[in-house]
Amino acid sequence: MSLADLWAQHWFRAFVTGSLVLVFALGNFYITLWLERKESAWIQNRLGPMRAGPQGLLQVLADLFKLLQKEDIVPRNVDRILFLIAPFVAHIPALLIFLVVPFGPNLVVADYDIGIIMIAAVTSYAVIATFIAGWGSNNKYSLLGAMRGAAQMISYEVTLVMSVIGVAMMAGSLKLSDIVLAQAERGVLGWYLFPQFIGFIVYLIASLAELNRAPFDLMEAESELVAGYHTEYSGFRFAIFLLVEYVHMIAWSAIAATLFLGGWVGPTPADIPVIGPRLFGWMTGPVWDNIWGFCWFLFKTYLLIFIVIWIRWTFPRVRIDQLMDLGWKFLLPVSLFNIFLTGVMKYGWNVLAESGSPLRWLFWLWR
Amino acid sequence: MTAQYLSFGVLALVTLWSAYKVVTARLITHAALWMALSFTSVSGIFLMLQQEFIAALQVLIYAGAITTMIIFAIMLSSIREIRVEPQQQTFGQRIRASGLLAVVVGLVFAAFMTYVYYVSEIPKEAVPDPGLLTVRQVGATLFTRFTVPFEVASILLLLAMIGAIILTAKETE
Amino acid sequence: MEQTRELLINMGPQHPSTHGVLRVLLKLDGETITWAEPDIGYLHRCFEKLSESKTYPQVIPYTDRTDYLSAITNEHAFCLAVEKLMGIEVPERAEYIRVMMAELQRICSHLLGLGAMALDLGAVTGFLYAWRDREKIYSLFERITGGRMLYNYLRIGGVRNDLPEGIIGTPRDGRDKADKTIWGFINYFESYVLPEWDDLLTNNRIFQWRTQGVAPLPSEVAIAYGASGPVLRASGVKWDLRKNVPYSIYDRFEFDIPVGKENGDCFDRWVVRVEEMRQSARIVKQALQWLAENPGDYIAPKLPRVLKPPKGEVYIRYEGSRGEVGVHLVSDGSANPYKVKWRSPCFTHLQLLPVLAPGHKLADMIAIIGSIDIVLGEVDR
Amino acid sequence: MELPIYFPLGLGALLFGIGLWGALTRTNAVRILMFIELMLNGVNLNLMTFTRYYYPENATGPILTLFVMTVAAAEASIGLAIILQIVRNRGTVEVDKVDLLKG
Repeated sequence: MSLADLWAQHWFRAFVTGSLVLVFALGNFYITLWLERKESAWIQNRLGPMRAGPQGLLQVLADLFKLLQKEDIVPRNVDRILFLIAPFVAHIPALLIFLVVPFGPNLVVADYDIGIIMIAAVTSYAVIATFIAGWGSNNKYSLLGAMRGAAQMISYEVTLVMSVIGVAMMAGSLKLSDIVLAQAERGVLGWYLFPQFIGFIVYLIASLAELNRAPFDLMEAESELVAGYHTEYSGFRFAIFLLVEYVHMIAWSAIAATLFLGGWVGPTPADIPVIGPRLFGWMTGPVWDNIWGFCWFLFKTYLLIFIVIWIRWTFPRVRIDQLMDLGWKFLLPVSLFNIFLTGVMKYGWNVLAESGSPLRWLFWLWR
Repeated sequence: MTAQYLSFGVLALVTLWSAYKVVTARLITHAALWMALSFTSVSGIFLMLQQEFIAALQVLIYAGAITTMIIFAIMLSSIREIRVEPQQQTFGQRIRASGLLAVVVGLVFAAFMTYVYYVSEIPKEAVPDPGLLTVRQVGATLFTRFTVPFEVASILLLLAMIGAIILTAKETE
Repeated sequence: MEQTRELLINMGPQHPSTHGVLRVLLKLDGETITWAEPDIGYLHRCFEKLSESKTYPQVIPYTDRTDYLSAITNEHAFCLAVEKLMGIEVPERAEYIRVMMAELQRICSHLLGLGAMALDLGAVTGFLYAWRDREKIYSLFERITGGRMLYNYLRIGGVRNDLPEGIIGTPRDGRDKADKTIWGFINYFESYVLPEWDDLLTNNRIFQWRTQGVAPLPSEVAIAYGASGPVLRASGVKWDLRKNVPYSIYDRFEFDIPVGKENGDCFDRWVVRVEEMRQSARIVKQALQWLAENPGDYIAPKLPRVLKPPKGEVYIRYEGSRGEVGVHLVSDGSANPYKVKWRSPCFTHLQLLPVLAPGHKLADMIAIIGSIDIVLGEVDR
Repeated sequence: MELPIYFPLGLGALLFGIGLWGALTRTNAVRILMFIELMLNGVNLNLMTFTRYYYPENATGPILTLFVMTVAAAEASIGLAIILQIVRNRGTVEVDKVDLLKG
């Protein structure tokens, strides 16, 4: 059986692409963790890890190795099965999100027609995982953390989906690759960041809450709940929770990059005006397109990751009732208004573009 | 091909086993989690039936919203400590009687379905190569042919929301 | 009838935000606290009893270790008590050095208190900025006293040694000399650190959400519970022992008493502390001016080798970093004190927890603990 | 679909049966609510099966399922609210024990 035959097999393709996604997630987890430590150190007048490897590059490896070596403690009174499976359940949504993200023009694992809804759907499991971990630990702090987490994630999921609806309206599709293509047609100003600025801000805040990152890290708030739902975890199970947190962060940033910043769209060296085609003309074709697309995608993702880390080390934590107020009483109405605004503006452009009235430039961004 | 049978078989087994565990799990929290698993595998079957949209909604609404809601109710009312008491004889009898009932109902139901299938006018062969139903089509139908039911459904949801809030809000005296 | 079950949780003794080993028992209804009770004694070291078997100068290192974040002010209080008991005249220069050190220590202590409160509220960066600036004070203190945290610098009747050469600096010293000269630190502190705190936290919307309206303490309750220091002033009572009952040479300095708005919530306590740091910096500046103008080397009077105060007792009220430190000394005429009683502000403030906490959320609990700024070493003594 | 239609239909019927079994034997109100959800799931499965096998281009089936889900969500929220109220007033979730009309 040749490789091409093997590739035609569904199971083989699923296996290979799944493994690639896993490798991508783990590699970026490593980089993100290192970035977080260095960036927080930079913000806080410290150096951060410096000893293991140049600029502490191997520190994450050392830490993970340490965590893997540790004894896997299962406290006596926990709900044993739930306690043991919780990290793996938490793992599911974080990785599933990557299935629909277009990494490049043709680099999508499963280009679902329902991309955005699929993302929202798999996120539900994060709630369940939190609950399993918190309830299974049989610890009051864990339980409080799990309760907070479940309430928070359920509330913000609504806001998150609502903030993205505007993008779906603009692109006329829920498919992520379609959304990227719709942005690609219009250059930088066609990025949905500009017409959907409200949506982008709401998305950013809501995804922070969904990720349980500071200032919304209520369910593991170390100064209140010790460590929230993973108080009882140690060793590699704790490492998996850490991994999930960061993979989630990468995933949400990747989606934000796709939805608002144009995903893999970006100029390649061949697009440089005069010398581009002559010098870098050979860098075209499907393979090179994918490579450049992937680079742009990574760049945008890391830009957002950088912002997320920056926010974490700047703001204090909000309280649970303030969080709920913010979500339900402010962000949700704002995102609903954004949907309304998008509809009006799109309609306005459609009407005025035919008549050729100069007023249509007001609606140009929403064209 | 057998892949379809295999995947269906696995999903069906998971569905049925977890549904069975919902009935028999001793802790109500476990029952809720088994229920989530059951919903998930049903959504897998929806995927097999090429209904991505419904599969995603199944996960979103059932495994996400309803399970969480039930879990919250369990937590808030501290029912989690109530276990199924082992009422020795009556319980066993009830299980047997009701298990029989379940089988009977299931069989009658399946038989009825088959009957409907045979007497009805629908084509007996599955449509050979169906075009995939897109979200766009569903949405278009929903907002044209089913506008009134759609609005009624949203009013229902609104009423449910208001009702739940009124019922659970603490009375401020 | 409500039938929601209350959840009893143990906050501490091992908990990240109880500032030491405090255990607070909490009853929660959902996330709302219905009942709170502090349980203390995990850090009890018999300071008061131990002092009875030490001579008077030997007690000074122990006073360092009661409120270990504000060591100089404790030493100062104890020294003042002994001096009052014995009627010792303190050299003027020594007194100026003491006051300057005490005010620097107050800045240092408030920095940590505010930083820890910020950390409790989730702002890790504020905490590390506080450490960065404390580090500068510590390097100054290290050069002056030889110790970084527990100094044993004050002596009965004076101080151990004069200020080292060049530590005062000039008023033109800037940020680059912040950890070399006191003037440099003060200038750096006023021009850089305080605005930074304002930008990073005081004017931060989330921070204000978290603190404003949380655990208001009416002035009557504050007085009834014996609160003092920033906690009392935050409730709107203009009471500062340095002004109202002047001791030492505080009547020679110009400074204001910052007070909070009437309700005295966590935010007021925060603002009062920030303002107090500013006022302390003013006092330090005045002291530095005097010290630069009046050089000298008379910093401690000649005292007998064994101090034997006359029979009698004395009570000193001292405005420590966290509130009113009271030292009650009873002497039976021997070289050892007959009785040392230490009135600790933190102990008093901790008793406010059952009053402040109920009705607030669990997350507010740590804001409250942070805002009353307790040091468990002083609570348990 | 190569799979005979009996398979998913049978699965739906069995799911419905299990749900019914549970709903009839358990007295815990929350559990009964769960079984109702299971039964609705079985119904949904049937709907989707028929859609897929006979009317794959017709959006009516999915929309009907959508409505079933809506009703399920509404029912769950109201049901749970009522159960919470019962728990508060009676201190029990056993439907057997809630047999007094007066609250």
